[in-house]
Amino acid sequence: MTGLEQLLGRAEELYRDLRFTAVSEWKKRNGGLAIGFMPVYVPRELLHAMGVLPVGVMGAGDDLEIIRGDAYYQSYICHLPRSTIELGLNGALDSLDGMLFPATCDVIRNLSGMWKMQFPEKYSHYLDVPQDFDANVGGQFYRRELEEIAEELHRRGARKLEPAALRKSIAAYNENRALVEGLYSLRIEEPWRVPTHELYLLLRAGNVLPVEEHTVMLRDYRAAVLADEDRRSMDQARVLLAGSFCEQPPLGLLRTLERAGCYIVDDDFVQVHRWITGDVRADGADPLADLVLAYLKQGIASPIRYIDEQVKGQALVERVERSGAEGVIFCAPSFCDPALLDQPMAVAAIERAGIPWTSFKYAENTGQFQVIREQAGTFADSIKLWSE
Amino acid sequence: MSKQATPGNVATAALKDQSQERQKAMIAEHFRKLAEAPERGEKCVYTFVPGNLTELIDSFGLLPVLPEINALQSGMRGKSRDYIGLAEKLGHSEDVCTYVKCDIGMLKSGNVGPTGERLPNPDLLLLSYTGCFTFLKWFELLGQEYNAPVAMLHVPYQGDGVVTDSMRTYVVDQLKKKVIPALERISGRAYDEEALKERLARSAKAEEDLVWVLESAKRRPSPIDAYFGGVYYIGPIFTAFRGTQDAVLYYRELRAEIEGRIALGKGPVTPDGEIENERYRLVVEGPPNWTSFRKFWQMFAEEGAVVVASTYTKVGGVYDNGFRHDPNRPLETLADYCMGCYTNLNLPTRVQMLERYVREYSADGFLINSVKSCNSFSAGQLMILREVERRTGRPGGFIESDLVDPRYFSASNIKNRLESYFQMIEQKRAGGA
Amino acid sequence: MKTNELRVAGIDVGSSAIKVAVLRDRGSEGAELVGQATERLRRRDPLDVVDSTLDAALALAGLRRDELEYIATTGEGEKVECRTGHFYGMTTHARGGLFLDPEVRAVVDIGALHARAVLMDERARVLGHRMTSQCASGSGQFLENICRYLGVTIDEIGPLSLQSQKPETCSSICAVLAETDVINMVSRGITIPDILKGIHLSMAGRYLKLLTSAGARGPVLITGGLARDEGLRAALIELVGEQQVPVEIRMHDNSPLAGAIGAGLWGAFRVRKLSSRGVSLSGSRG
Amino acid sequence: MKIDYCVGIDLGSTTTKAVVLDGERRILGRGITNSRSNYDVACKVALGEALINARFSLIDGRMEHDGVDAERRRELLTRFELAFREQQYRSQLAALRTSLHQHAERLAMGAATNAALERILGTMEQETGELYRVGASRKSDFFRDLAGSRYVELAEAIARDGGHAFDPLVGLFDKAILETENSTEAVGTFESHARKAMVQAGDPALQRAVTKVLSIELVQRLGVGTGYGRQRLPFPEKLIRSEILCHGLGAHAMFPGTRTVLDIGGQDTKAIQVDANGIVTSFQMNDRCAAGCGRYLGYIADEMNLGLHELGPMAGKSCRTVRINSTCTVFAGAELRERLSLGEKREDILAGLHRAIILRAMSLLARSGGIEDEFTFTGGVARNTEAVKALRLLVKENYGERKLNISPDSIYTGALGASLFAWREVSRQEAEPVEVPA
Ligand SMILES: Nc1ncnc2c1ncn2[C@@H]1O[C@H](COP(=O)(O)OP(=O)(O)O)[C@@H](O)[C@H]1O
Ligand SMILES: Nc1ncnc2c1ncn2[C@@H]1O[C@H](COP(=O)(O)OP(=O)(O)O)[C@@H](O)[C@H]1O
Ligand code: SF4
Ligand code: SF4
Ligand code: SF4
Repeated sequence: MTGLEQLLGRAEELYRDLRFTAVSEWKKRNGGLAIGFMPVYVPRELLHAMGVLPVGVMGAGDDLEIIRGDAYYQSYICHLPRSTIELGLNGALDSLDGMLFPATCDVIRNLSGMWKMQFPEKYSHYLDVPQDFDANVGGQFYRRELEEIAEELHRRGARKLEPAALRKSIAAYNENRALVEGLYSLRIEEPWRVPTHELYLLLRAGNVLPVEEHTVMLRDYRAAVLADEDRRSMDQARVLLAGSFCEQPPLGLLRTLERAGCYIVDDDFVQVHRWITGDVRADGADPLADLVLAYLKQGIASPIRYIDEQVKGQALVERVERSGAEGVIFCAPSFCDPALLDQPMAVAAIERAGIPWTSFKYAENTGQFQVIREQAGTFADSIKLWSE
Repeated sequence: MSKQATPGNVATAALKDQSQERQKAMIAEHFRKLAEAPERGEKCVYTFVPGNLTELIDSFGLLPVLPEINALQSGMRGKSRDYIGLAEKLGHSEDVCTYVKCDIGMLKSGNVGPTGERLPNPDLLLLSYTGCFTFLKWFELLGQEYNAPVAMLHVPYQGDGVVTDSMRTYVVDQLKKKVIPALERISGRAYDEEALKERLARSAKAEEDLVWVLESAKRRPSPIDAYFGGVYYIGPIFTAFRGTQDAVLYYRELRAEIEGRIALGKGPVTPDGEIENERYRLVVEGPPNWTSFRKFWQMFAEEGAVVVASTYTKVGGVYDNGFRHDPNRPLETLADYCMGCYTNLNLPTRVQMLERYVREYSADGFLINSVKSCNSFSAGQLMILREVERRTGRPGGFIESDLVDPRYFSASNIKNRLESYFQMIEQKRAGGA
Repeated sequence: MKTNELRVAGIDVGSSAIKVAVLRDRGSEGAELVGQATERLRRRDPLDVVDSTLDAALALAGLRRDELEYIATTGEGEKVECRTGHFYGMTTHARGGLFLDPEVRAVVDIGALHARAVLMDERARVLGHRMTSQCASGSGQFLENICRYLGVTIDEIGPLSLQSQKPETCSSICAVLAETDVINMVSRGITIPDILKGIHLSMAGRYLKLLTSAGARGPVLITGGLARDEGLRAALIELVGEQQVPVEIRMHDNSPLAGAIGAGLWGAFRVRKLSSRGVSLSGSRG
Repeated sequence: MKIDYCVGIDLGSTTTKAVVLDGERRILGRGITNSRSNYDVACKVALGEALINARFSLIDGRMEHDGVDAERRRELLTRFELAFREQQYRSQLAALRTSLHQHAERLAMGAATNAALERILGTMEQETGELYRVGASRKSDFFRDLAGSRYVELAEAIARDGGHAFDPLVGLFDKAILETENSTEAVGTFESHARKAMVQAGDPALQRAVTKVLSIELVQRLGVGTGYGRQRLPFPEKLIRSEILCHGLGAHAMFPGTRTVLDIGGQDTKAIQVDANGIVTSFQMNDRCAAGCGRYLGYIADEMNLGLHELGPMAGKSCRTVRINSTCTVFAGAELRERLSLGEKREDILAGLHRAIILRAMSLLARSGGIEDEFTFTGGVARNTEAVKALRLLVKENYGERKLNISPDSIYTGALGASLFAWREVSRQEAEPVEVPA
């Protein structure tokens, strides 16, 4: 087995491991707290600085049979929370000492309360990130919010939050983010080198691995694909996949899209890795303030953020241009309010820019891809037949 | 005003109480003012029901428009099917909140309001974003449609079941630095704290009477239906009138009327007559369906089921836990009000509230109407159901419908479930006896 | 054989039938449909039926298999061994639609399991599309099931529906529950034409929604198996008038063959394009 | 002699069931027929079948009374019943023939069609004796299915020989069968069939018993209805009970220790919790999507050209269950074909489909409050061995050991509950005789 295969095998294993063994092993080795977090964004730097392992929980994909989760959710609510509850109930999350529920949507918000009722002994907190991006208003509020979390975690056994440690953590995540971004850029240049289903697995690995280990993995992957002579360009359409920022599509869906003739050159997967653009200042006197400021000023445009005074969708058009995509596929989870409510505005912007697009919905456990294959295939056909 | 245009009319079909006449007149007057606003150069602010800042808006002489109420009215008037259809044709997803689609559809069909008069365009979209993330998108959409400025008020959620100083400070900061300046800009007037205080004092008075009315349902038989009837009672507090003298008078009258009913030992009035035999006392969680509102109510009334308490009547503010607008802390009280609305409470608090209602109102059971549109309400309701059942030992019922999408109101399905539910309560009683 | 002429076949592997079209394509000078065949699957393995259907169409065209320059598949045809290349359903229906009626800029393809609205330009390039979801309500299969309950054959559906006086609306979203709805209607004494028309109207409503949300305007061709259903077509036309949708619903005798025709034509297109780059496809056939 | 009875009728989306109960609340007979568009006829036929079944047991009782030993009784009764069913079948076949010819004539289909019909019907008639031979296996007990599948086979054979086009023949059948099954006359009467069957069986002890039982008058006190078509049941409103309550009470009557009931019928799945008195304490039903209900298996059986009862055993041969996430009933056929073309084995796919159905049911169960001891599985799907196997497995995995009750008569649970409600209503009316319903 080549090193690349081994690395991808490891990433896939982490992705398929619904019992989060990597986390319990980390705890055995390091003895710190592990705190789960739901999509989309939490300040992992803060947790890291306190010796806490941040663990991204993104539902359970298509491997878990939902037995009790459906007892908590009606059919018209997305799939993610029910698989998360299922994981909680079947003990898969026992290694976590708590959960953070960032302000993403009403479903995750309400899940935070359900968690409190279902698992009263565990720490669970709704992280209310501000929608006011003024440093003196929203910024102050967010800072107090983070301080409270830090205090609470400290009470529960985490190291005290120290500026020096925080600065180091910020630096560690800056490095990690830059590597992720580097792979995204490489995929834009040579999409056959970085197939999306691989890149995706790497992102998911970052949900459970400590950042240092993940950074090594990213670096090794990059070196391996650059050296791989067998990867060659094919006649495929370049598309940007938008809308999958919370509940994640099953791996089969990504493979289906690639097989139906699409190169995915930009996407919204596991956004916690890309939420902050550029580096967070790592050498400031008040690193917590720098972290807050990065959230306020360096965040990407996303359906779950209020976009003040900008034309909605403009950011997407810019991404299309940056990534050289020939079209946009809106690929959102069924019943995902933020994604689906945003879509008409994004579509309007895309159409104004003359960019072709198509859309479909999925659930993390969708098992049939015929319809999606037809749609994506047609979309790729139409781009390909008329290219040049 | 068209025949079934306002909630007032449905109820008055059976009995024309003075309070209902007053409410009708208030609403008619409001929409007339709105229709005339463009000519008279009056400015209007679109905003949401939960956490609405009616007193503040009014103190600037601005007129509030509540798109949620318009959507609800479109549902009652049988227009929502077409509006929603139109919005879906324009690319809005089938999966999302139908209030938004109903509003967009109405806008695209000429923006004719519930009284047949055209609604004015917004001069400001006041995004007081309380208890529901959909609001955010809604006004982003409207912002693009109207090209109107948006003032954002992020109301933090009671994630841990409490309002902290930090949360209050955040809201007050936003009021001071964002909302008030925006209102000043469009009204051309300076913030007048005295004017605000006066209005807040009147709000408190009306709130006092509203709470009395809602709590009258603790009696047997209950003189009111606190859900189907309740939505009419909260109308003036919810909508454009809190803080006005009209609202104070309305609630005073209403209270007197209910006192009269109590003296006569009468049950609630429904569109199909009075309920003479109160057979089931229920607590209801979740919004009603508006498209078949009357049919829906009938299914309860026919069986002698009276709703003695509901959470939906608390989305525009929870007052029965003691909160009143306090003129002495004008901005802080507005902040507390915003953060205290029902959908801004976390799930454990919602469960406690339901549990309390079941006990204090001696309910035979509680029922959840889960609406497809609203994740804010619906996500978690199944757990609420089990928790309340476990804590109170009373049977819970669960039905599903939608606010304004008639495609999701299946009368036979709901009737089937309701009948089974009532028979279950009945059987349980017989078995228990 | 004329010098510029290509002989191609298109095979549409559907979930209920295999459709084959054989064409002589003369590039910018147009193309001619010279052979066609349709074979209902009736629970047979599609791959077993493909060969015989292709041969039947070739026989009509007076051609042998090895005389073909390109065999294109569409639908579920990715697994057909003798294919030269595969094109996706909406790509081919657009092309086939344009061939059958050069004025249309949109087709609505209604098949056994799905319906899709496809927008295109004057060269049949797909500009946009809408498709029904994973739920099978309102598909051809659904109509077939209902017919079994009503004791009506597929060919009778259209004519019967046209006789309706007072169509009965069918409320169920779900195709399965609709069966019960239908039984219920019969038990209430609703006539079969009224039931069928009701179903046609509700299906038409869905398709129209697909068309309008895709942004279709002007003449639209119905393709796919249900194009044979005059009742459905009438219902569509009726709704278009009622809702004042700016489209004109059209039909062609060969509409059900549109996918196969389109596949064949795209095959020829590829041959020309590749040969202009000096690439030959011979030998790529299995 | 005269016996009073009450009947409960469960008009389901697929089948209509009747249970006849005597004054001691003992089950006299059960009847089942396929549901059809004429609800009245469906109820009548189901009741008729239940009364036939009742008389069979009375005949058995009579013979026992006359001292015939058990072994012999069983043999005689089997022979008698088969002969009886044969008569019934012949009578329905005759009605079908008339109807087929009428339709062919109305459509002016011509001589070739008539000849084809006669070929088919002639064969079917000839085969009737064999069909009801002792020990023969049948695909279904319903005339529609039995006659239908054979008719289609024969029509296909004719079409293959180039004798006649296939579609029009099937079309004729679809029309004629509707007419046949919606007429109460087509089945004939108990008495006439019984007399013929009695002669056919040719045993004096049996003849004595049959004659005796024929003279017994069965008198209906009251009937209570329930079921899917509840809004349109041919019962006065006062005599209609919700399915949930009927299933709860029925399950309680069959297994008094029952606390949780799962019912999977043709179009709906219900999870019900009952207390020690059979009173429903909570319940959940599937919403407006019929995915994963019994009808799904019906489509699959059609697709594979199997009888419903053959599905379970075939799936039972699987050793590797395929994961299936979508259970949209209408897509069932497509999914099956897709999987087959991917090279998966029939039995593995079938096992996966069964598991998928039970998984959906598990959600509803969880929603209704979980699975308590004892747990009873009712409805048509409980007859499916593979569904039961999947259920056992999943219950054990998720709730631990639970006593699982399954009765061969579980499909009658709702009807049994309804018949119990009927007797309750009788007692109530006797207590306050003023309130007799119209
Ligand atoms: N005359 C007709 N009237 C109504 N429906 C018809 C008629 N002829 C064929 N159909 C329907 O067309 C469908 C097949 O369409 P088709 O486009 O071939 O689907 P697929 O490509 O999925 O096999 C079948 O479901 C059939 O019921
Ligand atoms: N003999 C059998 N073997 C296996 N499954 C059966 C059998 N009979 C009926 N079923 C299943 O039961 C379902 C019908 O169940 P039933 O309880 O009669 O439904 P309903 O009450 O809706 O009519 C059928 O769809 C089929 O899946
Ligand atoms: S998928 Fe969408 S709706 Fe569901 S939890 Fe995530 S953001 Fe919320
Ligand atoms: S999601 Fe609920 S609270 Fe939000 S706008 Fe819709 S109905 Fe109102
Ligand atoms: S609603 Fe009916 S047609 Fe749609 S997915 Fe469910 S079972 Fe299938």
